[in-house]
Amino acid sequence: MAVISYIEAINQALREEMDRDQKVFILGEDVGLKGGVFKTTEGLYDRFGSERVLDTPLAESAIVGVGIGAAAYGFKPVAEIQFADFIMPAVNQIVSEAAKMRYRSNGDWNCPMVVRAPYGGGVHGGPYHSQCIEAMFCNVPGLKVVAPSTPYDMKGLLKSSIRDDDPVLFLEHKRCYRLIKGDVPEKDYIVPIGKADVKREGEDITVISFGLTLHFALQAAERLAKDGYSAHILDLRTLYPLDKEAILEAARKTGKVLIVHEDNKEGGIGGEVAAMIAEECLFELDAPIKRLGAPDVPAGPFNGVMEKFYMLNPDKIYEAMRELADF
Amino acid sequence: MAVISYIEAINQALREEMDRDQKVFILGEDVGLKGGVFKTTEGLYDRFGSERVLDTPLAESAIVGVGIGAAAYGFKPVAEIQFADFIMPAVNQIVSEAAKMRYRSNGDWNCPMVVRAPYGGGVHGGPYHSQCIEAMFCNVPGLKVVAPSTPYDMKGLLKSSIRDDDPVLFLEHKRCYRLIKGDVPEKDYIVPIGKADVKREGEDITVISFGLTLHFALQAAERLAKDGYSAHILDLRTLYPLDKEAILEAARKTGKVLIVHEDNKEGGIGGEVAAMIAEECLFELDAPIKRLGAPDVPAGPFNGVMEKFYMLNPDKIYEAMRELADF
Amino acid sequence: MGESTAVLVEKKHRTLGLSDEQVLGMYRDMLLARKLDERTWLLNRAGKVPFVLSCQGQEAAQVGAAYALDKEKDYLCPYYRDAGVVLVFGMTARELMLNSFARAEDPNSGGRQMPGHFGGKKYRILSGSSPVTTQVPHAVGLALAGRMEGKDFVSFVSFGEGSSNQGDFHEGANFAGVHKLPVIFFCENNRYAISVPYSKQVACESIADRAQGYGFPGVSVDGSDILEVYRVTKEAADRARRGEGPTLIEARCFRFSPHSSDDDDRSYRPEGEVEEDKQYDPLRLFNRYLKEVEVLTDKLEQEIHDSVAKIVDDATEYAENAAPPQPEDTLKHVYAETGRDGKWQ
Amino acid sequence: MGESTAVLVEKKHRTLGLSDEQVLGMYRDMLLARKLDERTWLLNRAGKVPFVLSCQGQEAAQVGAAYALDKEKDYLCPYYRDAGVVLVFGMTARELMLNSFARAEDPNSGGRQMPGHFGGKKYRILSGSSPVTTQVPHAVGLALAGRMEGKDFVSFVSFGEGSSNQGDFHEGANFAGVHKLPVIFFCENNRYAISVPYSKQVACESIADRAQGYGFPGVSVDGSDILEVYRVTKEAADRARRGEGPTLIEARCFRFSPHSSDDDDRSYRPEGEVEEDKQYDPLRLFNRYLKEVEVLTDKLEQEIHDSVAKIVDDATEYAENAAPPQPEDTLKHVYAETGRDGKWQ
Ligand SMILES: Cc1ncc(C[n+]2csc(CCOP(=O)(O)OP(=O)(O)O)c2C)c(N)n1
Ligand SMILES: Cc1ncc(C[n+]2csc(CCOP(=O)(O)OP(=O)(O)O)c2C)c(N)n1
Ligand SMILES: [Mg+2]
Ligand SMILES: [Mg+2]
Repeated sequence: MAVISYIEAINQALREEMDRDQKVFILGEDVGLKGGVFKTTEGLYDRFGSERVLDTPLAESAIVGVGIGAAAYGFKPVAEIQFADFIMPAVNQIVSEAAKMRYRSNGDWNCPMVVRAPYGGGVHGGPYHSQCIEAMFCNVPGLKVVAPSTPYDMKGLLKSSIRDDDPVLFLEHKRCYRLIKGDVPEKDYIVPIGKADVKREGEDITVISFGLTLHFALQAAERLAKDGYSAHILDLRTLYPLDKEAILEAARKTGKVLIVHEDNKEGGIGGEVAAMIAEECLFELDAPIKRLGAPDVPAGPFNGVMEKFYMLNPDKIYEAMRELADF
Repeated sequence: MAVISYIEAINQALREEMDRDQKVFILGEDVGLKGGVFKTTEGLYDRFGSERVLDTPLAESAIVGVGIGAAAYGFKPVAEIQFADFIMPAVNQIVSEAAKMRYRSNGDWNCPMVVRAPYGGGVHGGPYHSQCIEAMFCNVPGLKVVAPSTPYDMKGLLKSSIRDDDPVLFLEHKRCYRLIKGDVPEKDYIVPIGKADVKREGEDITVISFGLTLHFALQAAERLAKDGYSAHILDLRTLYPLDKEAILEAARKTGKVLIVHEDNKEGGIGGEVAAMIAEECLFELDAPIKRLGAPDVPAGPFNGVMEKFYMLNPDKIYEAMRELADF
Repeated sequence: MGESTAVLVEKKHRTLGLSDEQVLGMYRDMLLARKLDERTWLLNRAGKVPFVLSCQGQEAAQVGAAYALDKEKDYLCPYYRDAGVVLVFGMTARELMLNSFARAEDPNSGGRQMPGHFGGKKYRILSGSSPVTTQVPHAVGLALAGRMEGKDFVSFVSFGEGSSNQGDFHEGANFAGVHKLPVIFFCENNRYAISVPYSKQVACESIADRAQGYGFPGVSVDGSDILEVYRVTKEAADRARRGEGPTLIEARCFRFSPHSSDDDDRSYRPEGEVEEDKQYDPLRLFNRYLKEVEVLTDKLEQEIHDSVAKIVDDATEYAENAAPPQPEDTLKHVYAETGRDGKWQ
Repeated sequence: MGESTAVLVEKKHRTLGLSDEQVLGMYRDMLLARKLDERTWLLNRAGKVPFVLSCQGQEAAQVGAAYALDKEKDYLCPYYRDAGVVLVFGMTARELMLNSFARAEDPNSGGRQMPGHFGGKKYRILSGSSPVTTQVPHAVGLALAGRMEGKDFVSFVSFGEGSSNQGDFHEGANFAGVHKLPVIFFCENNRYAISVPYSKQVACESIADRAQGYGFPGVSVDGSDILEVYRVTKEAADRARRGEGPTLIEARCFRFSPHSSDDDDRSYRPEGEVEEDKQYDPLRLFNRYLKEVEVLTDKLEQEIHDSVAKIVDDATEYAENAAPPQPEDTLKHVYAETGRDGKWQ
C-alpha cells in the first residue's frame, strides 16, 4: 500500500490500463503535451505518444463523437472533458449516441468508452468551472455514471470503467484532486461499478453522499461522535444506476437518513435516493428523510464570500446531522 | 367557452400573443410555410409573415442561441424544437446561456424566451421521437419547465410563458395534440407558472402526474371509483421549480401517494416529488410513496408490441392505484 | 454522330474501370432500391408499414458512391435515405423489408428503430440514429481507429444538405482535416430539408464550398449521373487510402417524394417541380446510357426488372410473415449482459 | 526615402478617415489595456486577484476593431481577452478592476463571474460566459432583432481561433449568412488554444477561409497592425449597415502571456517563441508609426503613459477598497423578482 492523492490515482489508473491494453487511448483538449490542465494525464504523452494521447481541436461534441466511432470499432477511448461544465455541447453525442448504441442496434454494436469530467466547486471557478452535472445524466438508460470519492475507489473504478463494455460518464471532483489522499494497493485491482460502499459504520443516523461532501460528512461524523452519536456513512460511488440494495440497507440500519450532495437540492440525485427509500422501507424510518444540498441558484459564484455561502462544508453538514440525530 | 383540442390551444395562444405583442416571434424548423410538422404553427406564416414566423436552418443550437440574442435585446422569441429528442444539441445554449443570463450578469440582462418541444411516446416514434426529456432540465436554476395536460392549461400556460421575463422550456405531449380536447374560454386569460392543479378531488389515494399519464390516471380513477375508492389527482403542470405546497397538500389529503410519469422511473422527476413528501410530511403518510414510470430502458421502441410494453396505459395505472388503495 | 456519342459515352464506364457486369449490377441495385421504396409506400398506404423514408431521386448518388468503395473493408455511416448504399454493401431486400415491418429478425435494430435507421456489424455499417449529423464524428472515429491499427479502410459518411448545418458536421470535418483521416463526407443535396428550401438553409453556392474551411478538397457532382458520382467518390477513396486525407463531396440530387410518409409536400413545393425534376430521374438516365452503349438490351432489361420484382415480392412476403419481437425484448440490450473483468453484471 | 515612407504612412490613418486625436486615443486605449493587464498579473502573484486572462499581444486587433464600430449603437459579444474592445466601448478601468477583484460594484457580474467575462447593458455588451463560442449565435440574434426593428446597428462578436472549431461557430455563421444579417465575426487568432498549436486545431490556412462556406466574405488581417484591422473592420461594418450581410475577419495575433494565470506555457511553447513574437508587439509597432508620422511626440508619449499609469493606480486602489458582495446576494437574480402579468412571483 502507498498513500497517494486522488489525482495520482487517476494518472496511475490511466497509465496502467494503457500499458495493459493497446486499445485504450486518451483524447481531449490539452491532454497531450501539457498533460491536461489539472495534470491528470501528466507523463502519458511521453510514454504513449501523440496518437494514444491525442490533443484534439476545441470541440466537445467531436471529442465524444469521434470517441464513439473508435469505441464502436473496438477501441477503448477515454475522452476528457476539460471541465464538466463544458460537457453541454456533447450531451447529444452522450445521450443520443453513446448511451443508445447498444439498445438501438439490438445488441449488434456497443460503445465501450469513458468520458472523464472534472466537476464541482470550491475552487474559485465561478459559474462555469464549479457545476455538479450528474443530475442531467442520471436518467439515461445505457449510460453509467460513476463518481468516486477516495484514491482507492478512484483507481479501482476508473479501471473498471475503462474495461467496461458500455459508456461510462466518469466524474472527478476537482477539489479532491490534491486535497484527498489515501491508501492504494500496489497491485492491480478493480472496484466494481454499481456498488455503493459503507465508509463509516454507525448506529444513530445514516448519511448518504459522494464526492467532496462525503469527506465533509466524514469530518462532521467525527464531531458528532463527540456528541455521543454515531453516523453510518454510505458512499454512493456509482450514481446511475443506483445501488438500491445498499441504499435500503443503509437506511434500515439507523432509520434516520440524511442525503447530502453538493449539487442544488431540487432535482439533485438526492431526490431519487430519498424516493427509493420512501418507496421501499418507509415504515422502517424513525424520521423524515432529510436532504442537504446547495441552494437552488446557479452553482458557484466566483467571489469568495458568495462561494462560501453557496458551498456546503463540514459545519453545515454537522448541523444537519446533529439535528437529525436529535430528532 | 369552446371545446378545442390541445394543439388548437397552442395555435391560439401563439396567434393571440403575436397579435398582442409585436415583440413575439417564432423560429424553428419548418414552422413557416409548412406550419410545423405537427401543424402547431399553422396559419401563422400567412398572418404574420416570414420574419415573425422564421424558418431556420436545421441547427438547434443556433435556433436557441439566436433566440437568446434576440431575447436579450428585448424580443420574445418562441423557439420550436421539432421533437424534444432533438433538443440535445441545444442543451449548452439552454443550460449554460438562457438559464444563467440573468444570474451571471447580476440581473443586468435577462432572457425572456420560450423553447417549445413536443415530447412523449405512443406515436410509433421509435427511440428518437418518443422521449420524455424533462428530467434533464429539472435541475437548472434560472430555467422554468412547464408541461400542461389540458387545452385550458395549455393556452393559459403558453401565454404566461411567452409573457414571462425568464426562459421557459415548454413541453407539449405530442400524443395529446389531437387526442385531448377541452373547454377553453373565448377571452384572454392566463394560468400562472409554478402552480399545480387538482384535476380530481378524492379521499382515498393521491395520484400526482402530468401530461398524457395524467389523462390515463383520470380514466383509471373512474374505474377505481367503481371499486368504491376515490382518487385525488394533482396535475403538476410546472415541473421546475415544483409547486411544493400543492404537492404536500395533496399528499396530506389522503396519506397515500402514487406518482406517475411516462419517463423512466429511475431519475425521473417523480424522485424529487417523492423526496419532498418524504422530507416534509412523512408521518402523515399511511403507505409507502409509490412511483410508476417506464422501465429503465431507452424510451420508445418502434415496434408496436414493444412500444405497448414500454408505455404506461390506464390499465397499468389502475393496477397501481388499486394496489395502493387496498394497502 | 449518335454513334460517336455512344462510343464516347461507352468509354465512360470502361474508362472508369467498370466492367459491363458492374454497371449492370449498379443498374440493378438502383432499380431494387427504387422498387423496394415504391413498395413500402404502398404498404404504408395499406396500413401495413407505419413509416417510410424514401431514397427516390437519390439512387444514382447512393449506388454510385457505394460502388466506389471497398465492400470488403470500408465502413459506412449512412443516413436514413441510403437504401441504395446499404444494398450495395450487402444488406438484402429481405433485411430492408424486415426493417420496414419492424420485425424481430430485422438486422438493423430488431424492430426497435424506425425504418431507414441502418446498422449491421457484418456489413460494417455503424448503427445510425434519428438526430441528424451525429454520424459524422462517428465516421471520423472509425477512420481514426483504422489509422491507429494501420488498416487502409475508408470511412464513408453521408447526410443531407440541411444536416450539414449542424455543429457536428463542422466539428467532425475539422477533426478529420486536422488529422488527415480517410473519411469521405458525402452530402446528398436534394435542396430540401423537409419543407425548407436550399435558399433558406445555406448561403453558399455548393455544400462542397465548405471543405476549404477544413483544408481538404470539396467536389460538387451531378448526383443524377451515377458514373460521375462513382468517379469522384473513387478519387476520394483513393486519396483517402493513400493517406492524403478526407474529401467532401456534394451530390446534387432531387427528392421525388415527400420528406416522409408523414409529410405532405404540396403545402411547400411549387406545383410541377417534382415532375420537372423527374427529367433527371437517375434511373431513367442510367437506363438510357446503358442502352446507348448497348450494355443493356431490351431482353436484359426485362430480365432485370422481372428479377427485381420477384425479389421485392419475396422480401415483402418474407417480412410480412416474420415474427414481431417479444414484448419483453424491450428490456434487453441496455447494457452488456455477460461480464468481462470489472464489468457490470 | 525615410521621409517619403513617413508621408506615405502618414497618409494611412488620414486616408482611413482617422484624425490625429483618434489615433492617439487608440494608442491610449491599447496602452491602458496593456497596463491594466500587467497590473492584474502583479496582483495575482501577490495573491490579491485570483485569476487573470490576458489581452497582451492582441490589443491592436481589439482596439482597432472596436474603433471601427459605432460606440453609440453597435452591440458587442466579446470574449474573455477583449479588454481592449470593452474599454473602447466605455467600460472604465475602475470597472475592469472591480471585475478582477470580484467586487459587488463590478458592472459585469457583481463578482459572480471570473474576470474577463464581460457584460454591461449600458454599453450594449451582452453578458458572456465561459463555454467558448456560445456568444456567436447570440450576436446573430441581436442582429436579427435589430433588423426586425429596422435599426442599422451592427453586432460584433469575437472569439479565438480554437473556438472557431465549435459547432456554434458554424451554426451561427450559417444562420447569419442565410439571413444576410449585420454581424461581424471577429476571430483573434493567436495560434494557440491553451496548449494546442494552430496546426493541431485546424487544417485550413486561415480561419477566414471558412467564410466561403457561409456565402459571405472572409478577410485575414495582420492583427498587430491596428490601422489595417481598423480598415477591414470598418469595411465590414459599412457592408453590414448597408444590408449586405456578415463578414468574417481573422486577425492574426500573438499571445504574449500564458493562457491564464493558472497556466504555465513553458511545457508546450518552444523556447524563445514569445520573445520572437514580441517583435510584432502591436503597441510598439503603433508607437513607432505614430512617431514616424509625428503624431506622437516624446512629450505626448510621456503624458499618455503618465496618465495611463495614474488611471491604473486609481482603478486598482478603488477596486481593492470596494466592498465585496453580501453572502446572501448569492440568492438573488435567479428569476425576475417583480412580476408582470402572468409572471413568476
Ligand atoms: C437534430 C435533428 N433535428 C431535427 C430533426 C428532424 N428532421 C428529420 S430529417 C430533417 C430534414 C433533413 O434535411 P436534409 O439534411 O437536407 O436531408 P434530407 O431529408 O433532405 O435528405 C429534419 C429537420 C432531426 N432528425 N434531427
Ligand atoms: C466549451 C469549452 N470547452 C473548453 C473550454 C476551456 N478553454 C477555455 S479557453 C480555451 C482555449 C481557447 O482557445 P482560443 O479559442 O484559441 O482562444 P484564446 O484563449 O487562444 O484566445 C479552452 C480549451 C471552454 N472554456 N469552453
Ligand atoms: Mg435535403
Ligand atoms: Mg487562440
